[in-house]
Amino acid sequence: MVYVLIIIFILLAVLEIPGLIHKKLWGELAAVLVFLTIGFTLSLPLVLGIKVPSPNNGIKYVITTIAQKIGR
Amino acid sequence: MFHKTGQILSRLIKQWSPNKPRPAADQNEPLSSSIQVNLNKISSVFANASDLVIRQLQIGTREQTEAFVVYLDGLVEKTIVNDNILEPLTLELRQAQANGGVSRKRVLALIKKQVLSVGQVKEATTVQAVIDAVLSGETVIVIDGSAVALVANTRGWETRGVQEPPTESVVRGPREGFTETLRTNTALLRRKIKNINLKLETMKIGKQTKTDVCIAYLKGIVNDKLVEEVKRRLAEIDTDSILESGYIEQFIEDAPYSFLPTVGNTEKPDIAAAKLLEGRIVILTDGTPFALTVPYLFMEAFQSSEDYYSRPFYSTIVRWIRFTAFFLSVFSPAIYVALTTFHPEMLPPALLISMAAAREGTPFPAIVEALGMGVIYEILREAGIRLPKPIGQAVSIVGALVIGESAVTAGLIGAPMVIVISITAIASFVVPAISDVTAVMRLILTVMAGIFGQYGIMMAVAGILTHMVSLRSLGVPYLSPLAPTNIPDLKDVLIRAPWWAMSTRPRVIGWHRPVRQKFHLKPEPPSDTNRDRT
Amino acid sequence: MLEDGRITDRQFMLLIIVSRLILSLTYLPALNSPPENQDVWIAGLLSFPVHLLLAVPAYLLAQRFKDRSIIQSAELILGKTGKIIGALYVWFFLHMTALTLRQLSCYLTSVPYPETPAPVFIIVTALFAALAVGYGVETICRTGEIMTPVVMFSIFVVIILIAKDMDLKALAPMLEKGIAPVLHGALTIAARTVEILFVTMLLPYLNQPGTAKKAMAWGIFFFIFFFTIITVSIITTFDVEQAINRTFPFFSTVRLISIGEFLERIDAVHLGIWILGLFIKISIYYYLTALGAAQLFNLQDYRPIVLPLGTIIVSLSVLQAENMVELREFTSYKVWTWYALFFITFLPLILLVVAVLRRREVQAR
Amino acid sequence: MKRQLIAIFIISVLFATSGCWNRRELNTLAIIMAIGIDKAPEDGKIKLTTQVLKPDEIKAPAATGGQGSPKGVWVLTSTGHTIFDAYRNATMQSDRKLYNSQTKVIVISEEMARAGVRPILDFFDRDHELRRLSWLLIAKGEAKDIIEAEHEQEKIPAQAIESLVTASGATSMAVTVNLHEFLKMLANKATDPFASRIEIIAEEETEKKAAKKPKPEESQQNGPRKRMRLTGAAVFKDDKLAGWLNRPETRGLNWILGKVKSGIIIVKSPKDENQYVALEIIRASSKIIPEIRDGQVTITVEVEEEGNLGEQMSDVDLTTPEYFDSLERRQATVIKNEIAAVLRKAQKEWGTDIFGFGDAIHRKFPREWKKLEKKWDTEFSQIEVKVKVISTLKRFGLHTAPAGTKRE
Repeated sequence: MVYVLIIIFILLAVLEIPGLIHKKLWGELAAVLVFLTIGFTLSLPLVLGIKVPSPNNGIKYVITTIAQKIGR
Repeated sequence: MFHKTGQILSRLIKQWSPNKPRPAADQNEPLSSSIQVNLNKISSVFANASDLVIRQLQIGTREQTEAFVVYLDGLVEKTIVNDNILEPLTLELRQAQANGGVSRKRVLALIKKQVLSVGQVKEATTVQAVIDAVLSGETVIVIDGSAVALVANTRGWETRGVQEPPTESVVRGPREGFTETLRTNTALLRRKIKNINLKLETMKIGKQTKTDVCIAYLKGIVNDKLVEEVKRRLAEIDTDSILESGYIEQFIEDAPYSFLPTVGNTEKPDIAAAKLLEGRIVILTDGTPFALTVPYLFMEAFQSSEDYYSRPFYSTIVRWIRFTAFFLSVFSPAIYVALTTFHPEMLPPALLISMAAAREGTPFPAIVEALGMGVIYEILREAGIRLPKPIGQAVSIVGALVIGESAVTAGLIGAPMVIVISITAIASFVVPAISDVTAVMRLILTVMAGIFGQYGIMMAVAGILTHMVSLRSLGVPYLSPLAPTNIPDLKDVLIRAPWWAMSTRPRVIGWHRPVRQKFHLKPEPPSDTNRDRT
Repeated sequence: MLEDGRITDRQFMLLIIVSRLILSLTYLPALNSPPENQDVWIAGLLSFPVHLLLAVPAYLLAQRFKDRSIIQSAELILGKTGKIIGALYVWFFLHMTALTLRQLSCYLTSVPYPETPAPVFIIVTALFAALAVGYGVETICRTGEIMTPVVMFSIFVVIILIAKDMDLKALAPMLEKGIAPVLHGALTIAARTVEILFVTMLLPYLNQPGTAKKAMAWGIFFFIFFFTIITVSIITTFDVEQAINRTFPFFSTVRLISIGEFLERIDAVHLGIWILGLFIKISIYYYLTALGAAQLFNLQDYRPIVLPLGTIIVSLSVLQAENMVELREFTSYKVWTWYALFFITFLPLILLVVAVLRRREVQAR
Repeated sequence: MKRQLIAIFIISVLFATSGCWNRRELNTLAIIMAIGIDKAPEDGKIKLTTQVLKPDEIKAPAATGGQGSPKGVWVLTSTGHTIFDAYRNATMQSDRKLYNSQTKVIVISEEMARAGVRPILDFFDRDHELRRLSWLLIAKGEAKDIIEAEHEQEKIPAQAIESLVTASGATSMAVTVNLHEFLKMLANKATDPFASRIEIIAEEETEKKAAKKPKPEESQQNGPRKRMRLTGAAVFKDDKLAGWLNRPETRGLNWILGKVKSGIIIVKSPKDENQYVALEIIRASSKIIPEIRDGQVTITVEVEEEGNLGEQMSDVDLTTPEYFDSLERRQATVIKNEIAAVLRKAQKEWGTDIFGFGDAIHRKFPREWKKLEKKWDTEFSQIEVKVKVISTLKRFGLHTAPAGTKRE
């Protein structure tokens, strides 16, 4: 599965990057690289089976604590 | 505006005219005043052309002038050449000279104005012009001492008469169809629309074939930008040959990668005229009875000319039958596959029991059955089309027997699958204009249904739908008037409104002058007072 | 210009309807929000003014900066701090996309495809949505224009077919718990309408920006209309006790349809329409994510970042929640209402106040 | 171009990864038509009897002719700790996966029902395959016998049971309760549920002897042939079976609920007390009107009925105003008696509110209900129920005097 993931990301990079370099769209290139990196770091643990804490838990925590404080 | 367009057009035509890209000097050079030089040149250009006729003659009695007439045998009307060109040149000119006498210098004007009894006579000054004229079936008269040749229109070749087109036969409505001859086709259009605003601009496309292509539009109704766009696209075609309108279609269409056609075609002048009157542009190509129409919208496939000739109620029903047939033809194998392999719970109990009974003991999964039967069906269809009619029928009978009977009795496939494929096949003939589109859609949907069931179908629909709405035909959204929704235009899509209610042209196309007729044209029967009381 | 498509006010309205309505056809968390009894439909009706109230800051902000999305105008108003707010919005749209995808896959793996791994649906749907996003906002809106009437029509058909099983007595007694929980319910329903933010993002692309107010109000109105008849049909067929126990209330209702032995099991049709509607919702949020990110980074084209963003969306969607219980908990009124409210009303309000104080207007353009 | 590439990529990935996740060809499914639930002899286990469709037999009805009609179904029995467990255990006997979405009938044995049905029904509502539209029946005796019983007319006995239930409107002496309605009643705080009662009646020996062509194989193998019959209703107290209603009592229940569709009311002829008159019920409706006065709850049940004179066996012309009035009164009395019978049983014997009286009070008097709710179980037996029957006769058919009467 890890290999499939890597292949997918390489494929995406190959699809996107050459065109951007050709058109000299450096901003886009940076954005693409940043997003691909984030995507890869998020999906790699998922594929490896490592638990990643959901951002929802954090949001839930913040909201419930605020709600409790207001409720008091 | 139009004047400007004309200028642009003429400039464009000049650009395409084949002598420009060709640097060969000898062809562009003017005619010589020596007849011998001209004769040599022409006969050398046409070397090995066995159908070329060069008739040398001496005209006049007192001052005999050398001249020759040149034409291509088979492309000219022989009687015209004989009676109206050769005979006057040889006989009448002699008489004219006998009466008054003509100087050598004036002989050309005399011939042009008095002698030739042919409708259209032009002058040619270059060798290339002479060659082009001869190639297109005209007769060229070259006279000694004159650097100007006369070109008489004597075109006339064996043509197919105006017949009923086999692809679009009708029960009610005109039965004439376009022919392979451009001039006949333009005449057919002219006869439908007797209006000076019907513009027919001709250009030659194809370096080798030099095919005449004619852009027809109704000035004042058509969107001028569209005309310019069509001309621009045609001007960009730089190819060897245009043998059929399909060549042009593929050069000018908006979405070459799409399986959906963005250029329409028709074989019937009444349909072409109707499209013109809606503000569309018709492209006629010499050598084929198929005329292209742009812009082409998806919904046009569901409109048939007969809808407009018969009364609106049944036309509306028929239109919905076509929609139904389209959906059946696209969806039924996919739905069958999805239901039998993924969602049996969604079948009504009685149906499930009989389906299960039919599927019992068949060796292949439903998706294989569906795809296999689809392929076999396409093979049968293709075999039937290309063969002569009697053999074609035999093929379909054998096919029907083999597939319908034997395969089921042998237990190779389930009977429901045969029914599904038959429904699919028949339904796809209801909307013949896009039967190729339905085949592609069906394939996509069936494969997706085989992988994911209902979800796969819906995803495929989503993909196809987004693709369809993203398409444009010459800037007109392909799925209009559905999306973007144009409610007045739905009167000719979801229903077929009576003619008196169709007061506006399709707005996406004919926005330029939307009103087609007076409002309130609904016929009112005479009131009681006027009625004849007996 | 990042996007040169133009959308009509009708498309805008239908987009709001389908995007807000479509998840109510499955999850309908309103049944588990206060008042938690047969008065939910009254809460739905009462939510109309609440909706409008919540939409005011976003709408005024969008009107003030007609040519800018909220991400661009935040930057204009607050400078560098505005970037952070812009980033928050991009995150929110990203989160919405991921969450919606997750909800789609959760339903699909609960009912028709229990054995298929959920990420498959997430990935496939995201890929097809990426296709639509690549085509641009015009295409998404036009697809919505075709699909939304179908969705609305299908709801009507379902209501008509289920009518014989409905028992209107189940709606009595009205206002059993008094008006306060009903108003709370109205707030939770209104706070789920993240579609209010469409006006801040899509107003620059409306071909008649002046009609946005009307289109939005009508969109919300139609949503509430359908929401009400959906909740009424669920409550009257199941009774309150059973209705609030349903995981997928409206689907359970559709599954009950049985007319004369042959017109039954039409949930396949409904499922199909639901998937298409949800596809539009996912596409538009995906599009807003891509557009917002492109605006945040001042890119010239959002298309190159669609697929890279997709990888984030897919993985975020997968790690959204461990299981369905967590997902339900997060989308319940206790959490989601305040989270959404923060973005729908609170942030636009702050931006608006600052903009008014600093007198930043369209002059910058 | 890029898009095309991506599309090709997607499709190839799909092809590669699409195992057979949810693939199930129709010929790999064992389609269940009916389920019977019994207590297993082992302690605490459940015995599940399923009626599975045999598509092959349905397919070729005439092919196997000569050996009598082949059975269209196959009956499988398995046990398990829960229903789901028992299902999966059944798969060990069947080569195909048991498939639940077409289940038309769920039969629960008396023993099981007395122990409580809530634990059993959870699976049927939770599982996505089953719909809440299956008919729920309580067997007097073993559910297995019902599932195994054959039917002469239908190849699939489950379809026969379904037809029995749906056709019961002709007498209105049975209730038609599907899972959905049952669960609705079960979930309601005030209302207690009821369900159809089904039992096996053995075909009488004499009847069998009288048959001219005995079918040797079947009669020898199976012993006396079994038939199923709907015989009233099963009444629950919460989720536990409290008792049975016989057929007239069931119609009494239907009168109160306004669910009487059709049926025959037998009264004695007003002229000749030894002869019967059959009155056909054309339509009926009911209203439950709760009233609370000084904390005292009264329920008024208003039944409106309209009937026709369908048959009479006495030899007088009953189509006179006097006789007709008297017939109407007798009709009303029969209805009242039926209602009174069921009310007595429900209120006094079992104390189960199967009529939805509590619900009616809840809807009309939500404030008072809050106090009443907790003690409703005891309160229900105490409340006064007034029955008002407005019963009319409208038509008398195609002739007036009895058939073949000589004119004097």
